[in-house]
Amino acid sequence: MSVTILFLGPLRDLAGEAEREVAAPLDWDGLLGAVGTDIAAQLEDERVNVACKGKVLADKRALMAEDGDEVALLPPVSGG
Amino acid sequence: MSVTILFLGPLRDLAGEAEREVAAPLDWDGLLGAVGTDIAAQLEDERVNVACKGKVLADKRALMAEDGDEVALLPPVSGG
Amino acid sequence: MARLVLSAPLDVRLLDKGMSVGEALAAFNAAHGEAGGVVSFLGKVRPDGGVRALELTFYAPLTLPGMEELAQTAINRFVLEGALVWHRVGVMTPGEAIVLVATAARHRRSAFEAADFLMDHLKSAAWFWKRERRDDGWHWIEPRGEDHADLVRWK
Amino acid sequence: MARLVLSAPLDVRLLDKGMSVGEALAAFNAAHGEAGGVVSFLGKVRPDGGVRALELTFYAPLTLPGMEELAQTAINRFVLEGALVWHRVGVMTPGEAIVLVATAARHRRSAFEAADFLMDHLKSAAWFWKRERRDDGWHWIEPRGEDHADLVRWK
Repeated sequence: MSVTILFLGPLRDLAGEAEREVAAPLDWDGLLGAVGTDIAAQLEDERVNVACKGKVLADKRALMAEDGDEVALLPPVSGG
Repeated sequence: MSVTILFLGPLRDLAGEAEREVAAPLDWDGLLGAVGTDIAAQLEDERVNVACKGKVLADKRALMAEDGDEVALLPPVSGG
Repeated sequence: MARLVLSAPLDVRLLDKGMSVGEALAAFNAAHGEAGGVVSFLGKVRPDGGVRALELTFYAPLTLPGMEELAQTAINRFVLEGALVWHRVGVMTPGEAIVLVATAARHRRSAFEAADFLMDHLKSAAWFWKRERRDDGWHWIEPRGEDHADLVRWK
Repeated sequence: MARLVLSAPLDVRLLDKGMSVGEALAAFNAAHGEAGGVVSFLGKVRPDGGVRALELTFYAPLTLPGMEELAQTAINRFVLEGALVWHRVGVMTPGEAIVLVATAARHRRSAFEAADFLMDHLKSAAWFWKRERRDDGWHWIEPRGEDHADLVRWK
């Protein structure tokens, strides 16, 4: 009964780890509560995207992750 | 005591030969007379250039070729 | 040396080690023998600003599918005969290739524009995160304003 | 295979037989290891319109010097680290390379623009005359209006 949160790019440094297991189900408020205040503040930035099950959410605030889902936090990309 | 006239590109077909030896010296009127009426008509086209001793003449009508000089008739280029 | 075989019309790859650029371009050229024009772009790690190394991270479920979609968009928009889009991930040192793009089209203008389009999007609209190691450690790179301006050209 | 050595920053050649494109680009890339971006353009004879062969003639005292001057202009204007400009002359068949251009610069935009600039000028402002052989014989090619329009972009 868990969801895996993945921290990409600079969010990984901020989180201090690459991923974290949290209890399922997980919605937007649950996510903000699970990641700590620094990352929660980043998530409010419109340029930070959230993917669930490998798909970018059109509305990240509508997140609803279930058991076994992977939720990826995607900061602004910095190109190749 | 001769000047070599070179026919480039389509002018070669019109001349029926790649080059022709004519008496030196050779000025613009002499050139028009030496190349035949078809090529003389082409030479009046501003897009047709004339080079003497390997340099394109800024004013082809100021041509003054001397013994041993090469005069090249350059039709519009058609690129690579 | 085994002969490199590309998939056509699209060959899109994420590579975790160095690429043989001459071989890739020779194979791309051979695969598109009837194209009038072939354009390539090779991006390399520059040694300036005290950069010792560069690391690109990616997110597997998004990065390669996003590159494939981008390449297909370029093929349709610029009427290409083919496209190659290769991108390194992991740690690279100055002089190493980061990205190789090649486009084949009937006319040169289409091939040029498609390569330019692909690069502008790879630089600022593909799922990569970049950091550089300098003498004082690793630094995450923010997207440059110039890159966003480049992208707006294609809207 | 003897290793191909290019002259730097400029390598300008008129070639009377085929070129090894992959080898040339690998050598150019190696010669400009510190450039952030390398762009290449390869133009080939297209098999359409019933073209069996293409012949390019040139005038030795003007053609190569003109290409060298053009390449030097591109280096100055686009602040290039290097440029390669190779052009075939003589008779070519469909699929064969006619022209290969490569540019190396600090930033990709300069490399793209310089390659585009070089090609536009080679296509309509270099000393070449072209004819095509079709089933009914040889035909001289007139410059296309489109090529002149391309050239005006750089004035």
